[in-house]
Formats: sequence, C-alpha cells, structure tokens
Amino acid sequence: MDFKDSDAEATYRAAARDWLDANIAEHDAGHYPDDMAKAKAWQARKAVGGYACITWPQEWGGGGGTPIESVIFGQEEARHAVDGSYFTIGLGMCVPTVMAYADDATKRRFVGPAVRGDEIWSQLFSEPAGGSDVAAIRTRAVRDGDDWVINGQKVWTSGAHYSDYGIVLVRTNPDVPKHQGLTMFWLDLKAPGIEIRPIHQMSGGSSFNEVWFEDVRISDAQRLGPVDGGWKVALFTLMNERLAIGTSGGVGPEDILAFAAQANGADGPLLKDAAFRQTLADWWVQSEGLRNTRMRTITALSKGQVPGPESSIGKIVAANQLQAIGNTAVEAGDQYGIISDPALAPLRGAFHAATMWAPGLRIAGGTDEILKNIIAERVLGLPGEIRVDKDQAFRDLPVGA
Amino acid sequence: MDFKDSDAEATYRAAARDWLDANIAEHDAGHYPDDMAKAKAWQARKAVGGYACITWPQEWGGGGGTPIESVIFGQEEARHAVDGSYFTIGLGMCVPTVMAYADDATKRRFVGPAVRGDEIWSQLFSEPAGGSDVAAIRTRAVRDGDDWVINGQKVWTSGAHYSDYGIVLVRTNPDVPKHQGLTMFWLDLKAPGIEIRPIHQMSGGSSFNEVWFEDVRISDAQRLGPVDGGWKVALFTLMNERLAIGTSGGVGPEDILAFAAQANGADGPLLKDAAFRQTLADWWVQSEGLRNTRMRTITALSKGQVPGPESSIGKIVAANQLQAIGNTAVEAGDQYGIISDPALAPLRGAFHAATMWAPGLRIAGGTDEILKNIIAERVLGLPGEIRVDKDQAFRDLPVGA
Amino acid sequence: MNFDYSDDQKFLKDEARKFLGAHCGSDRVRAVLDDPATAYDADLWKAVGEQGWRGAAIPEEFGGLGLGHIELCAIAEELGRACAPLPFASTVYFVAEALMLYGSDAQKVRWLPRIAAGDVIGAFATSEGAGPVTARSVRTTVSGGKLTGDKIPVTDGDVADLIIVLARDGLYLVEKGASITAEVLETLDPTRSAARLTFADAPCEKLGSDDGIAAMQAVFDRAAVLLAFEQLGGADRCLEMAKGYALDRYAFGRQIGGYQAIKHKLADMYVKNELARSNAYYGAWALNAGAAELPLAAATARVAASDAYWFASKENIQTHGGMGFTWESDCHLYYRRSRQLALVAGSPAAWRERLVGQLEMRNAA
Amino acid sequence: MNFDYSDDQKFLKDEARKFLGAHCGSDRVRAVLDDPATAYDADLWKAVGEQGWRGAAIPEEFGGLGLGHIELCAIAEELGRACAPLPFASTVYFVAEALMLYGSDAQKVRWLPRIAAGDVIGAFATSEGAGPVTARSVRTTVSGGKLTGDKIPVTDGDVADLIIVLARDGLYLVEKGASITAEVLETLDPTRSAARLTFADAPCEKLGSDDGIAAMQAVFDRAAVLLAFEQLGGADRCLEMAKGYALDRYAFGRQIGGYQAIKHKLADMYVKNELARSNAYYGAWALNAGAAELPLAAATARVAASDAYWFASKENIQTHGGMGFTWESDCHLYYRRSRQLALVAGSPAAWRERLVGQLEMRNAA
Repeated sequence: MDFKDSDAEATYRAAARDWLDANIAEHDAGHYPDDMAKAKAWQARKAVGGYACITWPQEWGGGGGTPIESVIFGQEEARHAVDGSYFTIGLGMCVPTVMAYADDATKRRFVGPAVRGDEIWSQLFSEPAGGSDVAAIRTRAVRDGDDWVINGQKVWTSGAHYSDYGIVLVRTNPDVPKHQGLTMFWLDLKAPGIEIRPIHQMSGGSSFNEVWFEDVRISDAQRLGPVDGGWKVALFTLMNERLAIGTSGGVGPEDILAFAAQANGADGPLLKDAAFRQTLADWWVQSEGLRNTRMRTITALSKGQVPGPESSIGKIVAANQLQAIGNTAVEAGDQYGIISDPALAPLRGAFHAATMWAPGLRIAGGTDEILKNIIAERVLGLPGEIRVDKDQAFRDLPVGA
Repeated sequence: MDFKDSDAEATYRAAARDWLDANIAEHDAGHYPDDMAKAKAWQARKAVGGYACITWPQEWGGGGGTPIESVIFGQEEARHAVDGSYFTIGLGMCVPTVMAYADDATKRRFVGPAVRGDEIWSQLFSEPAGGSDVAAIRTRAVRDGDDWVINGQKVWTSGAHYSDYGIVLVRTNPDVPKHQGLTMFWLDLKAPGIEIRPIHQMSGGSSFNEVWFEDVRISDAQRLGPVDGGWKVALFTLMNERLAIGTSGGVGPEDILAFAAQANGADGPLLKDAAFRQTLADWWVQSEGLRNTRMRTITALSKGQVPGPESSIGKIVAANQLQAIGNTAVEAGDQYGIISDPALAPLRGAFHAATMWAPGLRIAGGTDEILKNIIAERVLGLPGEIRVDKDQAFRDLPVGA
Repeated sequence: MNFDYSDDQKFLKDEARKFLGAHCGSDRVRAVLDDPATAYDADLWKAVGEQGWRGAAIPEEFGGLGLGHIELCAIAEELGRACAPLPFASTVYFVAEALMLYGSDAQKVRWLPRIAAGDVIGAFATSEGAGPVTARSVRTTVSGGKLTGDKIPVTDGDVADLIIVLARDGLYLVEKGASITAEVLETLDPTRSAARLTFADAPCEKLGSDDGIAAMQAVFDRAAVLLAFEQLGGADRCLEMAKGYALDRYAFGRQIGGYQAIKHKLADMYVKNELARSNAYYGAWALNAGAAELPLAAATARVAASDAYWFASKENIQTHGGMGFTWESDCHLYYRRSRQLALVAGSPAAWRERLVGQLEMRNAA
Repeated sequence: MNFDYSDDQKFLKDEARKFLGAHCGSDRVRAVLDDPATAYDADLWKAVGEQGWRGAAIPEEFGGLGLGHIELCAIAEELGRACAPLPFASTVYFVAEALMLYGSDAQKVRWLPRIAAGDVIGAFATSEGAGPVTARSVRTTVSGGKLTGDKIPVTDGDVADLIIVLARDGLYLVEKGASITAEVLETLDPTRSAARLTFADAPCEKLGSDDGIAAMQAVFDRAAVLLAFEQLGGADRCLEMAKGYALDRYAFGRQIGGYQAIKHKLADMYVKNELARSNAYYGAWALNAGAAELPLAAATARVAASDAYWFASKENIQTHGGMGFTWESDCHLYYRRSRQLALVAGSPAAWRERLVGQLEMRNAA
C-alpha cells in the first residue's frame, strides 16, 4: 500500500505539470464550463502535446502511454479549471467503437479530428421504450439498396445538440429475439431527417435530448459490425462506459462540512450538532471509500488489469449521497431552506441544485436497481433475472400501455 | 376519530374490568410466563366467564361476542400480567381450522377442551426445504386401507413439546404440481412414531422444535378437507394467522428512553445526545404508527370488516426496530456494551436479548422479504413472482444441494 | 371507538376529491409553476372559497361551517393529493388557527368571517433567516404600536392581506400596507409563493400573550397536524403514480412492477404511508378533542408525514426512471411540494427534537 | 503507486488463510463458544505463535519478524475471516502497539520479545463501566508505584500476563499477580474472553506520558486499523456464506439468489464491504507509513468496517432464513463477533464523533 509514484511515474508527472503550467497559462485558465470553443482549443493543444487520449497509439493521435500515466495527467489537469466533458462520451465510448469496428478509411477520417476536439460525438442507444432494457430498441433501419433508411426516436442523448457525429443502435430485424435483430451505424447528426430536441429536466436544465429520425438515409458503409450483430458492438461500447465513469460532481462531504461550520443550528453552529456529526461521518466514510476504491482501480489499471463491473458501486453510492447531502443542507435551513435563489441560498444554491439533480443521477447511466443487478450477477455470480423475452420474436413482446 | 367507547362498549368494558378484578385476585396475579398449569387454570376460568374465545359461538364454549369486545377484553386483561401465549396458535389457527373442516363428532370432542385450555394445539406446516415456500412439503402420507402412514420431518413447530394435538400438512401426491398434492390432518402429538426435538436457537433458548414422523399411522377420519385439497385448508389456517399476530414483545422506545435518561454518553446522559434523540424520535414515530394502525384495524373489525394483509406491516417494522433498539443500547455502552450478564447489563439484559432474538423475529412467521411481497402483491396489486414451479410435478422440481 | 373518518366525513372527502379532480388537474398546478408572476391559482382559490372549505373548522358564530378539525383534515388530505397551488395552509392552518387560539373576540369577529368568506389571504411570518426560529433569532420589535423587522421567508407573504408576525414580545397582526415591502423569493417549489417581508414601522395589533415563541409553537402544533394530512395526501398520490407506472411500463418483456426491487420499494412506501396515516389520525383526534396530547401527537404526525412524503416523492421519480426526471412528468411537482411542506412549519429534525422534548416533559410529570 | 497488497504480502495472506483453514475451522470456534471455562483456543494460540504472526510488526531487534504493519493487516484480515477465538488483538494490536509507541527501551526489551515468542498474553484495560472512556470516567489511581482501581470489561483480562491499565495520570504496565482479582464476564461473544479486573495496590510501571487519555487514543488509532481488517475479513466471510446459501437454497422452484430482494441485499453487502476494504487499505498505509493522517484514516477505516460487518452479519442470518437463526448454523458466530469487534476499541458512534473532530482540527489548521 503505497501512494508514492514510482520513479518513472514521478518523471511523467513532473513533465505533465511543467507542460500544464506552460500551456494552461497561454490557453486562458479559468472556469469555462459552457464555452465549447475554449474546450476545443484546449483539446487541440493537448493533442499536440500528446496528452489527448494518452493511452491510444500515437499513429491515431494518442499519446502511446499507460493507463497510470493517463490517471496522473488527469490528476494534474484537475488542479486547473478546465472542462473536458464535451469529449467524454465521444472519446470514451463512441470513437473506440469506431476504431474497433470501422474500416481503415473511416478511422483515418474520424479518429484524428475527434482526438483533436475538432469533432464531437454522441451515443444514441436509449429509447423511450428501452431505458434500463437497452436492447428494447424500436428505431427501425430498413435496407434500401446500398443504403439504410432510419425511422424512430432516441432519447436521453447527452450533448446531441452540440455534437457532429454519433453512433446509433437500430433494429434491423423484428422477427428474431430482441438481441439478435440490432445493427450499429455511425452517422452525421446534421443529416436530413434528424431533429434534435432538448429534454426539459425537472431540475430545470437540458443536458439531454430527444433525437427523432424521419427517413434518414445512410450508407451501408457506415455500418459498424455485421447486420443484426449490433448487440455485441453495443456491449463493447458500454464496457467502455464503465471506464469513462467519473465522479458525480456536485456537492460532497467537504462542502457540507464547510457549510455546517457557519450554519445556524437550534443551539449554535450546525457542525456542533451531534446528530449532524454522525451523519457527516458516514458521508465522509462513503466518499473516502469511493476515493480509495478509485485508487485500487488505478492500481489494477497500472498492472494491466481491466476494471470490471465493480466500478458500478461508485455511482450508486455517490448519487444517493448527493441526494442526502443536498436535502440535509436544505432541511438544515429550517423554513429558510426552501429558498433556492443562488443569491440567498448557501454555496450559491449548490445544495438545492444537488437536491434537484440527484434524482437524475440515480437513473442516468443505469439506475440504482440495474447497477445492483449488475453487481449481484456479474460480480457475485448470482442468477440472472428470469427472461421471458429471450426466445420470443421482438415484435411479439408485450409492451406497456 | 374518536377513542371513546360507545355506550355498549363502555358497559362491556366495565363488566370485564369487574370480572377481571374479582377473578385475577383469586387466580393469583403476577408474572408466570413459564407456568403452564397456571396458564391453563386461567384459561379455564375465562371460559367459565365467557371470556375465552369471545367471538366464538356460545355452543362451542365461546363468548358469542363481537370482535371489538374481544379487543376490549384483551386491553383490560393486558393490565394484568397473565400469559395466554400457550393457546395463541391453537385457538387462533388450529382449532378454527378443525371447526371449519372436521365432522361434528370431532368438533365436539376437541373444541371445548381447547377453549378451556385443557388441551393445547400446534401447527405443523414448515419443513426444512420449505420455509418461505410453505407448499414445498416433502413429508409424505401414504394411504393404507382406512389409515394413512406419515413419514418425514417438520420444523419450526412452536410449542410442540407442550402440545397435545396438532394439524399437519403432508404430501399425498408428488406427481402433480406442488399445491395440488397436499392434504391436511389433525393428529395426536403423543402418537407412536412422533419424535419432538427442541431447536437450539442462536439466541440460546428453544422456542421451536423439529418434529420427526416415522411410520406414524393415523385414521382417514382425521383428515381435514379433501384428499389432495390441503392447500386450500392451509390458506384458511394462514389467513387466521394474520389475525393472531400480536406485538413483538421485547424492548421498545419507552424502554430505551428510560435507559437513555440514566445511561452515560460522552458528555452527560445519552438522552441529551442530539443524535440519539433523532433516532429515538423515529422509533417513537414507528411504534406510535403501529399502535395507531392497530386502532384502525380494531375499528375495521368493529364494523364487521376482515383485516387484510395490511397487518403484515406490523412485524416488518417491529422486528427491524427491535434489532435496532437492542443494538443501539448495546453500542451505547461503548466497551461495556458487550456485557450481556443480566446482573450487569441494563434492564436485566433485555437489550442484549433483543439483539439476539430480533434476527429470528425478522424470519419467523414470514421473512421481511416475504411480507413485502405480500404487501406488494395482495395490497398493491403488483404482479406475482414468475413461478417456474406452477405446472411441474412436485417430484420434478429442482432442489438445493 | 371509531378510529376512522365518519361516513359524513368520508362523503365530504370524496366530494373534495371529485371537486379537485375537476378543478385542480396537474395542468393547473403547472400553470402556477411555469409563470413566475403567478403566486397561486386565483380561480381555484375562488372556487374553493365557494365550497366553504376555508371555514370548515371556524365556528358558525364567526362565519364558518363549524364542522370541526377532522373535516378540515379530510380536506387537507385532498388538497395535498392534488398538490393544490393555493395559500390555503397559510390562511387556514396558520392564521385562522392562530386567531381562534389567541384572538380577542373583537379580532375574531373582525377577521374570521372574512377568512371564511374568502376575502382574506393570511400569512404567518416567523423566520428571519437560516436555521430554526428561536428566542435568540427573533429581532423584530414593536414600539409604539409599530412593528419593524425583516422576515424571510414568509409563505404567501407577497399576496397576504393579513400577516401574523412573530416579534420579540409576542405575535402581532399586521395588515397589508405601505409600510411593508415584499420581495418574491425563488424557491424549490414555485407552485407555492414565498417572499421576504420588510416591515418599517408597520401598524400592528397584539395577538395573545407576551410569549411569542410559545404562541408560535402552539400554532405550529395545530398546523402540523393539518399539514400532515396534506403530506399524507401527496405521499399516497406518489404511491399511486408509482404503482400505475410500474404496471404500465415493461422492461425485458415484463411489467417493471413484477421485479422485487420495485415491489419492495413500493411496499416500503406503503408501510411509511400507513404509519403516517395512523399517526395523522391520532393527531387529528388530539387537535379536534383539544387533548393535552396534542404537542406530542402533532410532532409524531409531522415527523411521520414528512418522512413518508420525502421517501414516496423521491422513489416515485426513481420508479419512473428517466421519464420521472423530465419536466413534463408530474413526479417533480410532488418532490418539490414535499420539500415545501416539510419546511414550512420547521424542519423534520427540529420536530424530532421537539418530540423527544415532549417525551421528557411527560416523563418528568 | 500501488494501492494493494504486494505479491509477498499476498503470499503471506494466502498462507495464513490456508493455515487457518486447516487449524481454525468453525468447530474450533464452537469449542470455545460452548465451554464457558475456555477463554481461548490454546492449541491454536500456540500454533499461531509458531507462525510468528504475533511478531509480524515487531522489529527484529525486539524478537519480531520486522515485516511491517501491512503484513499484520493481512494476517488480521484472515483471523477475522476465521473468527479465530484468540487473544491476538489484545496482545498484538493493543499491548504490543502500546509498547512500541510508548515503551522505554527497557520495557520494549523486556516485553516485546516475549510477546513475539508467544509467552505473554496481553490485555488493555481502559473502561470502568458503561459509556465512553473519558478523563472523567477514569477513577483508577496510582500511588507509590501501586495501582488501585476497577476495570470492566477487560478483553482477555482473565488470561492476561501483562495488562496495560489506564489510570488518571497515564498508562501503566501491570503484571499478573495476587493483587489482581479477575471475574469472568458473560458477553455477547463467548468466543472472546472478557473479565472485570479489580486492582488493589498492584505493583505497576509507568508507560509513556502523563496524558493517559491521549495515549489510549493513540493506541486505539493503531488498533482500529488492525481491527478494521479483522472486521473486513469477517464481513467478507458473511457475504461468502450468504452467497453460498443463496445459490444452494431453492424456494418456489428457484434458487433464492435469483430473487432481487436477495440479489440487492448481497449487492448492498458487497458495496459496504468494498468501501470498508478501500478505507482499511488507506488506514493500513497511514499506520505503516506513520502518516499524520492516521487518526482520521483510522476513524474512517473503523467506522466503515464496523458498519459493513454489522450489516453483513445480520443480513447473512436473514438470507439463511430459519436455518440462520439456529445455534448449529455458523451465522451467529459472526454476528456475535461483529458486536465484540465493534465495541472493543470504543463504539462506532464514538468513532464517528472522533472522525468529525479530526476534520475540524484539520480545517482549523
């Protein structure tokens, strides 16, 4: 158990730090979560420095480095307020799928621009009828000569409104069981017939979109993997999702600790309330547990192991904690707690925002319930659910009202 | 919403109180949980007074009264320390089944002695392979002329060691699906071939028994209901179980409140610890909720309604609270908390006993999980579990290692 | 003994449900949610006035229906179920109750009939900032019949005609007027209005004793029972929504309500709601009977109801999955309201503390 | 960076597991459980001594193996997993650690080699009754080199050769002798021994400074990390047992492990155990590196491990159903041990309080 870098790691870290100091300054440090142009410029600069996609081969614009180097750079980059979230899904999930399944010409066309941040990618899997049940896809693609014609609707598509390309999973055969009739394609999100509509969330914002397809025509050359063999491709993509999972963001134990030190309890600062202290300790223990679990994951990565579904525990714990911390701080205000105005609420309304955002975090990317199933089945080896839909043709499956 | 008795109820209560005052004194008041002779004498006295089985017809030795009268008498009797637990299962579940399914001669033979406490009854349903899954019964009864011969094993039989008779559910046909091959009988627990062995519980005591059957011969006249029609009879018995469910016993919020007023916290009495107070409030709210739910149940009874599976909520809440209260008091002792010696532990070790007993209460009479299924399915109308065993012959069902 | 609504009360409750079903669909709630300029649904407020609900517990001599508090509880349950965007609680549970508890005959005669008739919206102004209201936190003072202070938040303060204000030496009646400045606040539940009210030498009239904190708490005890019924109605509606969705929605070829994770989640909701209902009934009895148990019963009812509504509203969203997180789903209306109701008479933690305090007093007696 | 056991440590851990698998089956644990006259498994204690485990973290100059604390953590994890009925914690985590932390060279030379060799059982006597140990709760005094006081409970106090006693002005070494009376106590975990020790003018020797409470806490911090590994081992074993039973047991024609209620219960166990493991590793690093973070890391590890073991041990019984409630099932051995380990160095609530206190100190610094 050792937190110290090896000599090689220390050298890499020092170089990364020097490079960041030199380049961040030039680039315009500071917080710019909604400035895509700046995010793209920074991504391009990282690509030049070999710090974009550190573990990818250099021939594809990557850094040719190790997973641990990627982690080290991430740690150092996190000391500066830069926002790479525009590229997470594309570089974490979509482009790896393109690299694994597309022909060389396609790869040459798309990988470089994606690494440099010139083009942003989205993942289009979820549908209204298939949230947890990803394979319950109804969006149809019908063959027409060398083309396919797509009709249907995707939903919960993060970043579709600012993305250039996407990978899309569609049903090409409804007469076989549902996992057997799916096919994966890449496509241009600016293509005719595609309409992108933001989803108004209960928390007020719109991080997600609905994407409607009306007679969208794409070439068979855009296919990734075999016809009706898309589920295997999707599993490849989703496996990479786990590796891309970050922290929950939002407020944590340190935030509510700072808040409680100055917040009024009935009898002095909230931080002196024994009940609050017991709860705070539990949150701290959870957060530290997740932080230290990530250390174990990084250790496994550094040894060349592939982290498994264990990482599912992170979101379950973090999302529920986020909801509890947000609401506890809200309730600590007593009557005043209802006020969410950032000018009046503690931490510019961050606890209130957490209370409204956490319900979404408990659902997005796998609900609490699905993630527990994954742990139970894939980590602990307990039996899978009884699948009534396994052997039936997709078109015969029962659906809701 | 009114707690006051109606005029008729008040009259009944006054009479019951007078009768209790007059008879308890003679009978020898005081706590005698393990004195069966005294419990039987008291039951006999109640029968004479019309207070045993208050809602049963007078021709069967009952009181010919209403459910609300039964509740009123129970409230008044609870003010005295008498123990009726020997008769709960027999009068609450077994004898009602006998009354519903036996012939007149059998009823005349058994009902009166049971009401008077002369004879005690046990219920023999559970088996090692069928706890939650009551119908998974392997104890076989094979027809032999006018008799049946029983072989097998029952388990978790409360009070078998002091009971005279029992009702037993056995498998008479393994070639049909499991609910269709069961038959119910009554039997003499002193019959040859029956061996009763106490189960040593993790809590130390032995409230339950294993009952072994080796070539136990009984007459077909002891059959309750049709051959292979026992499951319906069992459902009748189990429906009565819900009505017989009482309180959990053991320690409650009032006990830990009294304890906390004098227990040492880090900084004064435990009762002044804000964290303890928050938790205590939640227990109080649960306990009051259960108490007031019973009031609602009594109201429904008094209107002639039959309480449904709603009463399942009582044991889930009470059993988990018992475990939490027990353990919280144990932990409040800090290092000292490990000491369970009744001479040293608070409340003569009651919190420690609760900690060791509560795990059993969470299982006996339906686990937390089974009770939640009952609420979900029978109260809320959610779908039942997928039953892979519904249509298979019992002998073909998969079983554990 | 009858620990249930009477048949008459059940009839009233059924009628209220029908009325709100017709006049307070979620479209009406959303109209208030979506328009920051709208504090409440004025048409519904008027219609509710015509039903006489505001005067259900106000004696006939003061222009009410004189039915009693159980009837008001039944109405509250339905208002909570409908998530009604109205200043009903402020006006009826807080202000009318405060007047009935502490008002002089003259004050009652002046105000109660107007509340019952629907001419007056009330607000109860106690908080002056973050944290529980205590003797130390109150800085509002009265001098020469004029009240000066800063109250934040005041639910329905921006639309109130009559405000009962907690000052250092008691409760005061203050009428809407030029000496009061209202600033509307952004809150977690935009379907209910809240404001910061600044009083600058506002003419006022004393209500009841000099012990303002005790008087406030006595009003809170009464409001807590009534709010518990609103919370219960909301929590029950959440369970119903979750159950409906669980039956309608299929995943992996099965209704999601067939999966134990969902079944047990909904069973947990049911258990919490039933405990809350039973405790609310007991609170209703104590309120209606003027029982000495009211402070303990009110705390018990409020803690149970706040817990049940929070759980039901958040797990209702979870049951709905992604759909539950959208603005178009009604789930968040209840989630928001559960926060509003949990805080408007003081936080659940403060009520737990009060509950144990009551147990201590009882045991010391 | 390497946040895992090294290969050598893994080898040691595997060997320990094999050794305990062969020498510490549940029959051995039950032998101690069932016989009130047996304080620990003497044969196993001897065999463990031969493995050198007691000296794993004791420097070679004092007769130990000088491996380090990570190695001792690995051994602790396996001892916890086996539910070993031994005075290992008292002797090694408390007494040996206290000597290494506060002992003079003479004291170390005298005692550590004998502990490493297995000739000495230790006990750490701090509690004098119900409730947390504080400066106020300690009444034991030393006068003229003689110690007088009443300690209850003292884990392994009845079999200890060397007792470290908290008195008002510091920690003291006391050897077994005629001036000590031991009364064996009935506890929730009869597989671990505990006694009331009454000291009447017992000869003693000062250990370390005059601030006894601070010294006790420093020892507790070190023990807490080691205990966390025992707890983690036990919790992991519970999950394993629950999983095994869930796969073997059929209800309604299916393995019970196929029902979501059981699946999610076991997933919850897994989550708690993994968080506990990660926090224990961090504690091990802090302990081994002598890091300033130790008090916070120890509190974090202990709270996580206590929580995980309680949950795993009680839900393991629940997963086993009726069978889990029998004496013959091993489930209750772990349930009992989870209580013993959660309390032996102070309760989880006290550690949560200490954790937040450490955060306050850190933020004030």
